Amino acid sequence: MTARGTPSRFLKSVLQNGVGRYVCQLKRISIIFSKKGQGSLGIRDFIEEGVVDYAKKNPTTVVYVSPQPCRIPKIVAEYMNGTVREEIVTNKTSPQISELLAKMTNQSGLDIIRIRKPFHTDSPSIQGQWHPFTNRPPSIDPIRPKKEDSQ
Amino acid sequence: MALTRGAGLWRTCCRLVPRQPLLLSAAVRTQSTVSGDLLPCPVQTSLSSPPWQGKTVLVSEEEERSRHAAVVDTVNQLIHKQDFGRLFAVVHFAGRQWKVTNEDLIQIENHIDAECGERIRMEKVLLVGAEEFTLIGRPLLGKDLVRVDATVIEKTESWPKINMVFWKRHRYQRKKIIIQPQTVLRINSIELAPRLT
Amino acid sequence: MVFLSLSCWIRNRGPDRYWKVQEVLKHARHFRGRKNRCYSLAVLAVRRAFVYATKARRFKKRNMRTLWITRIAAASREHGMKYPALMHNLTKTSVQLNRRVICDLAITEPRSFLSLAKLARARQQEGLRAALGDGKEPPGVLSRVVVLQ
Amino acid sequence: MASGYLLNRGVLALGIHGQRVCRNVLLTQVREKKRWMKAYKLLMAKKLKLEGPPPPTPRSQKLNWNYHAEVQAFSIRLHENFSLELLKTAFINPCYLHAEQEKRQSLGVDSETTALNLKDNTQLSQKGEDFTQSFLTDWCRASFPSLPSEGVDSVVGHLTSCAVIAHVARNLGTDDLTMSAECPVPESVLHSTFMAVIGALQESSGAERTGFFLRDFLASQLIGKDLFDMWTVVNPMGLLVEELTKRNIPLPEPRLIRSAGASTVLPLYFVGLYSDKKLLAQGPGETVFAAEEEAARVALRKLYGYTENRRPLDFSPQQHQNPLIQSAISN
Repeated sequence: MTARGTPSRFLKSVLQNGVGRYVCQLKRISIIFSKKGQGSLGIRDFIEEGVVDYAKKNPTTVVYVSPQPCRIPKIVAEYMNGTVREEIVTNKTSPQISELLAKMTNQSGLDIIRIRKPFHTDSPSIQGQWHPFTNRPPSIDPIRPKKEDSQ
Repeated sequence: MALTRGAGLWRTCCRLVPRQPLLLSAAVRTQSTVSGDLLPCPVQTSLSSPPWQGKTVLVSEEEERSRHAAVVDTVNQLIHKQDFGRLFAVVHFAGRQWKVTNEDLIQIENHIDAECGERIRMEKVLLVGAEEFTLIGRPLLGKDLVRVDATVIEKTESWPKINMVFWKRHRYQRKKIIIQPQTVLRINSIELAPRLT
Repeated sequence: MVFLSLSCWIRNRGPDRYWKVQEVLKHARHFRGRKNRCYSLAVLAVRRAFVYATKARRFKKRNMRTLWITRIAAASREHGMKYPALMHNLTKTSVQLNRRVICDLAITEPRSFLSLAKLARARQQEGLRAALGDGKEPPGVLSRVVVLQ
Repeated sequence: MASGYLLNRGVLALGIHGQRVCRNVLLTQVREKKRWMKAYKLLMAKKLKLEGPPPPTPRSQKLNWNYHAEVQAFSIRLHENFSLELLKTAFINPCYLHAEQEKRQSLGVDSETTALNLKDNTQLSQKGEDFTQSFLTDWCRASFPSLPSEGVDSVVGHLTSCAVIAHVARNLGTDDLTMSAECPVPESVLHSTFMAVIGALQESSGAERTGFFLRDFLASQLIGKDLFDMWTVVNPMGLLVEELTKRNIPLPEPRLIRSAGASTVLPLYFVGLYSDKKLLAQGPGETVFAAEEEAARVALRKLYGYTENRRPLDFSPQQHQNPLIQSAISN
């Protein structure tokens, strides 16, 4: 997508995360799959072996497993700032799904769009922002080019 | 280079000749022959004084050293008393240089192997500055002098960038969607020497 | 596609083309004129836009670098130095700050930039000052320099 | 033969068409979308535009909801060990209890058999409120020693205002867990719930951990906030004169230091405040009076030590006890 055609945002964090302490942003994950469906084969394997130790590894997220008669198995992730993201996991193998879960846990719920600047500061200037008078000798009269002799 | 300048000068002088013969001859005489007679008003030409005359003030060696020592120990006192305000640092990380202060965010173009929530230390510090002083590393500042701490907040991926190549009239068109891994770091603290554990 | 008989294949009208068209048109909604509505025009325009975006990613790096260089030149001009002299002397003093950071310093931290400029100026004058020595003539050499009144 | 010819003609045509449009776009072999899908989607979009979004329903009424697990995860997520019963009582609001009682009366359920033995969180939130107030004032006074009392009160007032507390609570995930009558939980209810959570934390893990919790989540909202956004000072020059007389420094005299574009549409004046020939502060402004007022504000910020390049607040992790928190908790 072209940069102009897509929305964009600035780099920011939810509630100054990481300043005081780091809070994992993923609240809960619900895995929706079908017992008999052929597409949910991978997710069923993952549930047999992977889900329990995933839940043990990060106790901060609540994991719901809900078998439903659905044709497309998906993972619904809810984040602290309220965003809900769905990932379709049809025909994905168990390691792929655990990778996807790890990626979702490390994300922070802010939307994945173009970020304008790769840095963000709340106090950009410490010695005072430059203005036309910083490097000029103190004088009342308006700005004029420096005389030659003072060059 | 001097020759060409001299020649250029000579040509300008020639053009001057018809109008001010007296001026030219006066200039030539003073340059070539050193005669004792004093001229009424000395002509200030570009060659009359060496070009570096005004600019470089000749400072003796010891005086410069003493000035340098004065500056160094004032900065040392400042650091020892820790009475500087907010610090900013220039850090070389993940192939780029970042100007960072406390509590600000950086986004790196790849996944680093630290887990989310871990504190890492950035070692390549090029420059540290406060309101009164700046320490410039040549090229890096010592590890015992500065300590910059950061926490990994987020390891996401970039927005899907589309990379399309198209050749007219060749039926050649390639479309690739690139999603780069990204890490977001929060700079926690920048500390200077004495309090470093 | 599996067809047991020709009649099925004749009656088949193929997949719903709406989605393929929308996929392209959603990239073209902000274009001007019929390019944002008609599919055949939009396909060309969207392809063109993607090619421009790909090329622009490489140009952006160059444009930003020229922007930084012009800003550093303006800032160093204020301190009486030229950009090539400043950068050359900074590299000679092994200060490996890149142009982006120096430009940020010039804007947000004027005093740090002043110290960098002074460092470069000192490095530049070093050779000259060594040559001048303390301004007095070496022993045994008598030279007449006309000191104008 | 004819059909064969027709077949390969069709395939050939399809092939070319496919090739020209998108040579290698990965066609995920999804069985094609049904034809009614387009009409259905357009209809739903129009309905959404006409009637607006559906009314928000609380998360507890949606699918996949286990209250105990959620509360447990909440306490682990914030790296604190709450006592779960206390925390659960902290989330129950009086308005929820009333609504529940009315619902039971309307359903005709007699209250003896199903006694609603739930305690609401007014007492906890009161406790949390007092502790937050006292802790933040002490912490603010400890981190900004030269700030006067009205400044400290305005900063603390800003931090404990409904908007900031609601923002923090919403981003910490308490709005799903709170039990309240209306669905989009109103700010006041969020405020009291957050205070109740702090009260619960204070009871379960002591004042010191709560101090760290408040510092990390509330005090971090001060980053990038200017003093005079929170403390509206009408007459900065008068306040400055007061402060200087208190510190018996000679009174400031404004002087016009710089001016640019005086006769143009965007004039710019720099006014400097000098007290016995020493420049206190300088400030820009469109008119001379605006510049003077700005210079007074800059001088006040310098006096109170709340400038932008002040020493950053100390958010070091809890291992090594920093004196700030100790002093705040002890008194």
